[in-house]
Amino acid sequence: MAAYVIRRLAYGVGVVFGVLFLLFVLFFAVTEPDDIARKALGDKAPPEVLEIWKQNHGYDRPLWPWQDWGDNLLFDHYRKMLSFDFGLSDADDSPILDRIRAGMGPSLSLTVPLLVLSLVVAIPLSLVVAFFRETYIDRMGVFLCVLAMSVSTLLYIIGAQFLIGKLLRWYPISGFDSSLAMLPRFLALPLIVGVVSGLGSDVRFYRTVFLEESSRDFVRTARAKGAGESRIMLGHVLRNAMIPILTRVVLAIPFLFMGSILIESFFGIPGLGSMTVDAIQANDFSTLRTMVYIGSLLFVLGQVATDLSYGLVDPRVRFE
Amino acid sequence: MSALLEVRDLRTVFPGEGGPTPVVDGVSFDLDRGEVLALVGESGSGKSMTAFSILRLVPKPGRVVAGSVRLGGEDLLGLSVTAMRRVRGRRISMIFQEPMTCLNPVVRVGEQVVEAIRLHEDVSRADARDRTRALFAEVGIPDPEARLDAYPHQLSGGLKQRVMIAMALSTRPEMLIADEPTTALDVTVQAQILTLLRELQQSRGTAILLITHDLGIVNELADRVAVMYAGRLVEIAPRVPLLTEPLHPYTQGLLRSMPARGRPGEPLPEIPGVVPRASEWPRGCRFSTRCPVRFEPCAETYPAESHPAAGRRVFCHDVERRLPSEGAR
Amino acid sequence: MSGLDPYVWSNLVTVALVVGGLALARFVRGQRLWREASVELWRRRRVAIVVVGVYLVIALLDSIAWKGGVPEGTVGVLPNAPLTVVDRLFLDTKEASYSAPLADVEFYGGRPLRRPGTHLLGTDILGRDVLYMSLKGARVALLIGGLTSLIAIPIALFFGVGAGYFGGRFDDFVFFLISTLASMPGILLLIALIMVMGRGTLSVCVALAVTGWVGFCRLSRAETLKLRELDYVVAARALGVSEPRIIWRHVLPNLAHLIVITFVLMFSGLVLSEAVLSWLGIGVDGSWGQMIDGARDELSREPIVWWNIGAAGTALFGLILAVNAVGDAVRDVLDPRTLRAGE
Amino acid sequence: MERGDVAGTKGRGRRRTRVLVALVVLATLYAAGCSNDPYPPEAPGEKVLYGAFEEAPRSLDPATAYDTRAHAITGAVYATLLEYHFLKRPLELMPSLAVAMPEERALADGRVVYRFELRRDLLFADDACFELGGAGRRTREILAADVAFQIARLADPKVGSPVVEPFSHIEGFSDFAAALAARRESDAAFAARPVHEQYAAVGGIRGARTPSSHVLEIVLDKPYPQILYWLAMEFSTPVPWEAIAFYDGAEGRPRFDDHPVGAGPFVLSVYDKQARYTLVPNRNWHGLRHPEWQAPGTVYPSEGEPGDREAGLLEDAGRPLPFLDRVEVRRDKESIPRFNKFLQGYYDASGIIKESFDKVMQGDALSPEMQAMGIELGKAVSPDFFYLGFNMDDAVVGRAGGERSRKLRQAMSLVLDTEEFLRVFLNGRGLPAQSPVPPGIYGYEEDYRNPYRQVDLERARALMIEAGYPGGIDPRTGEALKLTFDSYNTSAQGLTQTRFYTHAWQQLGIDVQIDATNYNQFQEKLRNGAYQVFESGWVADYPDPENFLFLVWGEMGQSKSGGPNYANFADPRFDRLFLSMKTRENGPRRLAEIREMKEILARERPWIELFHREDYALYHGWVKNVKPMGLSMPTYQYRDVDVELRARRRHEWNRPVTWPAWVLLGAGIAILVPGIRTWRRERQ
Repeated sequence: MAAYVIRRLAYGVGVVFGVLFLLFVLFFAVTEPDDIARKALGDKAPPEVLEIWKQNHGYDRPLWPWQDWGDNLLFDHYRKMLSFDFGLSDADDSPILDRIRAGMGPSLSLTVPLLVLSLVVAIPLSLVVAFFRETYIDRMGVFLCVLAMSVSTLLYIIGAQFLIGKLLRWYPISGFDSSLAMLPRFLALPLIVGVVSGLGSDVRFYRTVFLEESSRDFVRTARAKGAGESRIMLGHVLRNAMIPILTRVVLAIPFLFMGSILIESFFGIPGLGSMTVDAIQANDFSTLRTMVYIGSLLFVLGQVATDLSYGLVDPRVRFE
Repeated sequence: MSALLEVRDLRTVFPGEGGPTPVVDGVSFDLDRGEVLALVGESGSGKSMTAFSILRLVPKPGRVVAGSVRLGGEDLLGLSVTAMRRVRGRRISMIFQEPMTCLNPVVRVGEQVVEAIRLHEDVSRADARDRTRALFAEVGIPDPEARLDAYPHQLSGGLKQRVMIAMALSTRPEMLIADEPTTALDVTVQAQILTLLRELQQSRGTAILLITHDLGIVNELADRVAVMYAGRLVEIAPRVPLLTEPLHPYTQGLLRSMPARGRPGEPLPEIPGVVPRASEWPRGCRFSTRCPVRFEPCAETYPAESHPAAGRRVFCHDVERRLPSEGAR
Repeated sequence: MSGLDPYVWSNLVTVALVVGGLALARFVRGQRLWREASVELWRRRRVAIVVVGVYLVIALLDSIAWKGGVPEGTVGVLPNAPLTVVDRLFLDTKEASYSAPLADVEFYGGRPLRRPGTHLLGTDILGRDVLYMSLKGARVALLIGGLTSLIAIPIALFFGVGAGYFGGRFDDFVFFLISTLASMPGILLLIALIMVMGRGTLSVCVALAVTGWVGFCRLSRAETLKLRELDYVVAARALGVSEPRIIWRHVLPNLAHLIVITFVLMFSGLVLSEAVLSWLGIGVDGSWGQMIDGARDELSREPIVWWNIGAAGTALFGLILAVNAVGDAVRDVLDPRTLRAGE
Repeated sequence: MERGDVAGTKGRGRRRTRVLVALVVLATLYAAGCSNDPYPPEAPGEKVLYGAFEEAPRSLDPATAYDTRAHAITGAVYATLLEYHFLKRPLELMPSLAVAMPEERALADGRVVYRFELRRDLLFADDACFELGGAGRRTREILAADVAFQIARLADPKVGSPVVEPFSHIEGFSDFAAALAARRESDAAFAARPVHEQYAAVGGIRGARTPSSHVLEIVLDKPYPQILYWLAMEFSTPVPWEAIAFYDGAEGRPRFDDHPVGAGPFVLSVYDKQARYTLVPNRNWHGLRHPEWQAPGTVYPSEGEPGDREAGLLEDAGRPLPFLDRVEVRRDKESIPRFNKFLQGYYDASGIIKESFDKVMQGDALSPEMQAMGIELGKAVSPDFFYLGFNMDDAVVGRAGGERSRKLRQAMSLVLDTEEFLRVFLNGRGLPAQSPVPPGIYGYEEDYRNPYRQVDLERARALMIEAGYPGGIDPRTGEALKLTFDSYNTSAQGLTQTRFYTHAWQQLGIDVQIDATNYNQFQEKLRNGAYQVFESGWVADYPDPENFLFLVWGEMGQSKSGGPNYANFADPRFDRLFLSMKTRENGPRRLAEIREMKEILARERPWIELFHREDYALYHGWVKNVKPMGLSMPTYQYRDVDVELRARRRHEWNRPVTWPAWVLLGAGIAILVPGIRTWRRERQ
């Protein structure tokens, strides 16, 4: 088991190195430091201005190791990223790490409840749909799912703000407050939007999983020994379906830290998602680079966690 | 004394392109207490569907549309879902062909048997577990205590089938449906399982509806044999006469193609052609497309039942022709 | 550049696509399997297919452009600019500001319109005909979905089939590449790529393709691994048939249904992604996403201006729904696994 | 799913029911507690003013902060030598930290001296940085040297203040900057020392001297009366050297940009750029420490302009300031949610967003609906000026193109219909600008008509032909003339507005591409000359035409000196007139000069004048003492709030509509019930 984890992690490290290399190619080789500076400062910026800017951001070295083995951007990029020294934002020179720290809390306070709530809503719903398979409820459910999937998230957000926030006055239209008393109020609308907009594909996915599991032979066995439908659904089907569900969930956990880009910025939640949007709008390459890197890191960890969690749910899995 | 199970004119259909397609079509037979009746036929002949129809487990969208299934005089097809659930596992148990997939892979095997017991009897978990341990020992699982906590994938195919049998017998049912119980197993294991089934059947007096395509197994286990072809019963008879002097051309073909009967050095004779699909069944005798002795009425009308001897029933125009007095009745 | 004008290129590409489409149709008719599949598809999803067809026709009409033929002094047209059929249908329809569908006067203030009663879906804040804008969105959406798939699927096939068939180092490399790309958060990678490549239709499509090919690559690799071990492939290899020929004759045809399924299922996701990109200000000009983004504030107007976001939203929703419906059916018809599960 | 519990029959159902009941109760509680109030409850009787901001200011350093966003905070946190009277119009200066208005003394050599005397016993707000002056110290007295220090900071090239030009009227200002830069260049050890030591070592600015600890003398090279306006702005606030030395951004300390230390009526107690900031009264403010002084600006004024008494603006006369216990400002990026929250009573004041104009206004007054809500309207043409500029350094549209480019600019100017723009985008809330000088500023003439700002498509087309672009076709390419428009508004709304311009130019056959970036990047573009056509605006710093006409003064050229003359316009005649007008008293000669300058601008077209905004501000009935200043000066200390009224109204306006929830629930049940019934029937 330990050997397996180590091997798995080692591959993960390889992947992270690969990601870093891709990032380097994207942000330094394709878009050379001169380009970044020019993007930040304008196309016709005089060379001296560019130089100073590059110095301030540590971009004033040769790109590749063979140009200068001691001092080059590639090694520097790896060294900084791996030591979590993310440097300054290309847009406003603030330290990126501080902003990530500050944004993590709001992001998590949105995404964690969102994940839990999505599961709590989608799984029972899809169980119901799967339970009533081949009836009008199933057909209607599937149709509604496709319908729901065909609506752009933007429309969901705009609609919810308009309807629930403005017309019905249930919750604040937007905003954020980290105090425990106020948080639920602000999160209500983003959570509703998040859950509803994902519901279509979620329910469809879980329904497929449940149907697949309920066509298995052991379900027939359970029926043959006289188990009732609800017991079969909850005791046998759901329990086996936990495997694909868990994969999906565990894999999603790392991304909770990344926040939700659309929802955060529409509802004014000062998390990593809004930060990313701000970075995009400001052509802030260094922040964006950092976010992609962190995302990949989390993804790799998530994959290892998924593999390990298989062992917990599925007795058939053993780690060699 | 009436039979334990009386199946009459059972008809099960699946919706198809051109209307409902029958997979079991007018099947009738009895099963006495403690008797082993083998249901024989090629794959697709409807024997498994007959079994599922008895337990009302026909997979959707198929359904039983006619006939009756009486267990001890009570029509199972008329029972409520809840009442039917009390029949399944308690009065009629079933074991399946694929022990690998028929056990829930994420639940310990002991637990699965315990569930079967506790579904029907109000016993504590501990008691149920004790009973399971005893059952495991009874079905010949070595080291039953340790095996209780094993997961299905940790057991061999033979052991899994023993677990299935233990599960099926856990509530002392009057009747067991065994659907190709040995097909998926190694030859040596097959023999063990058959022996086990025979022993259990004798010690407990459980009636068995044995579904198989293997006449060898029939020979070893069955008291009577029912042969099915394309959803229809073609011949039903006690084991010995059926195996020694089969009457229906299909039964004859089936027997001829058994390896044990062939002579060394000669190719096994086989029945020409294939079983037609349900949508392509002829109007008359279902076997008429492949029958070596077919004549005019065969393709047009379905043969009536003939009783060539006591306890024997055949559905064949040729037999009818040769037994005019019987056929006229 | 001494080459041809962009619009001439666009015309040529359009013609090529139409010819390619016709050739494909001929091929489908010639093959029993595909013919039956398409007949079945038509039987199941008649309406959805017709809807997709309508979008296609609109996009085609908006793809063929030529210069000239515009009366002198037409409002809202640059001199000497190539115009498409759709452009020409809506020549000279620009008003000053909002007007409701089929209205005679402006929505706010009630000034008379230049062309009263002709704007089926009203006009937007700058007085542009909403129907015209919505129709133009069709081409953009199909371009995004189609072009991206045209880039992504061949790449995925090349790497996936190559890795699955040849294995070894190449497989290791491809697998590593897939893991690496898959581990980067999709939307961020997408944004990064667009920011690096600059804004514009092509770079949006390339970026979507780069982030989108991984899934299909994985699928085709796995499928090829299976096909490779099939008896007739092994036999062909044993008989000394050349590898490219085996891939061409035995592997690719068996992946064809997966290609079709992937194409259809990928399409709607791509178009929806573009809507998000539009909101981030890096979408494709003239897309429905941009229209929705531009019109979302109008929902708060009093009295409310609904036709703008309504038209764009409906156009987008209609296409996605139709494609999703067709996609479901395509999967059911072509994927034998689901067929078996239904029995 | 509990492990190994596949076979529990008894008790299981009951447990499940209990969990279900608990969930339903929880959900009901959540739903019942649902409210759209975005704030935690205030302390009883606490007076809180609620506001919103769109984006955090880049910097709160009073030396560099130069926009309304920043002034909303710096104006409350920093105090200045002089300030404006809250009620009197035209605006009138009065002493604030200074004991009295300065004595003005003209020297024989043309120099002018202003002598300020600071009040005694003024303290900075409590702050950790004062530990640098001794352990445990939280504050210290404000001295004249602190003002001189800040003026030196303005000169410091490293600080990068945008107002170097007006302050360089101070004697020795530029010399100081040059000397400082030179020492830093040559002496690395010097450059590493704290800045206050550097300034002292260089010897300070000659013209900002402190003869005694509480006296500051400002010496100007030549007369520049506008300097007093500048001394009423935060640029010249006293800044403690400790704050600069301490807040360097190192070792987890914030930067001075984000951590103001001042002497104003409020302190910034919470500052989260992403989410909110909070101002609370500064207990070291002289108004609170020395109410007995009755100093101007620390008690509510008892006189104003006619009409103030009727408007209830004098009700609080003589009461000590400030009235508020807290100012709570939340970030709200999107305008629509922001306005809706205002309508729900959660922001106390708001502009009118264009989307809701027709709901809010009816003709010139508030709609009955708004009046019924007790909302009040403040309306004023603000002293600002919006324009589209041409970069005169550009080869196509700039001066290099000579006559040809001028004709192109004239043509482009002739097709922009500002009236239409205002109607479509601003509900007519604005005045089409004929010149940079807005109403209310000397030199504005109501009947002046700029000959190139009257829409005339025919004339514009003719000019295009004269310019060598017949029908908009660029003879070099044979295609439409291509120009780039640099915009700093990336929102969809902004893009639409920009398209209004490009559509207008399309009529001339010009193909104008839009390049939208955010504001900071736009600034960078300007700094680097990478632009062709751009949009910009100017809000007055002080009420003088000089403050508008300097936008095209050659010396202010962006490419030349980094000044706000983004058009890089430079015309010798104009510059001469400007310099002479600048120091002249208002009168016929000044007016004549201004007129001639307007004519030059009309002909040369370095910009296309768009409009002067008309500010419509909405206030809820519970907000008291609101009077628009025009200039960007926050006046939180005068503001008052009727807390009870607000609580009552908010409650009234925000009753949630709950029936749709029940309808939804009912629909869900209605969908499921037949299914369950069929299923149950099958079971029998």
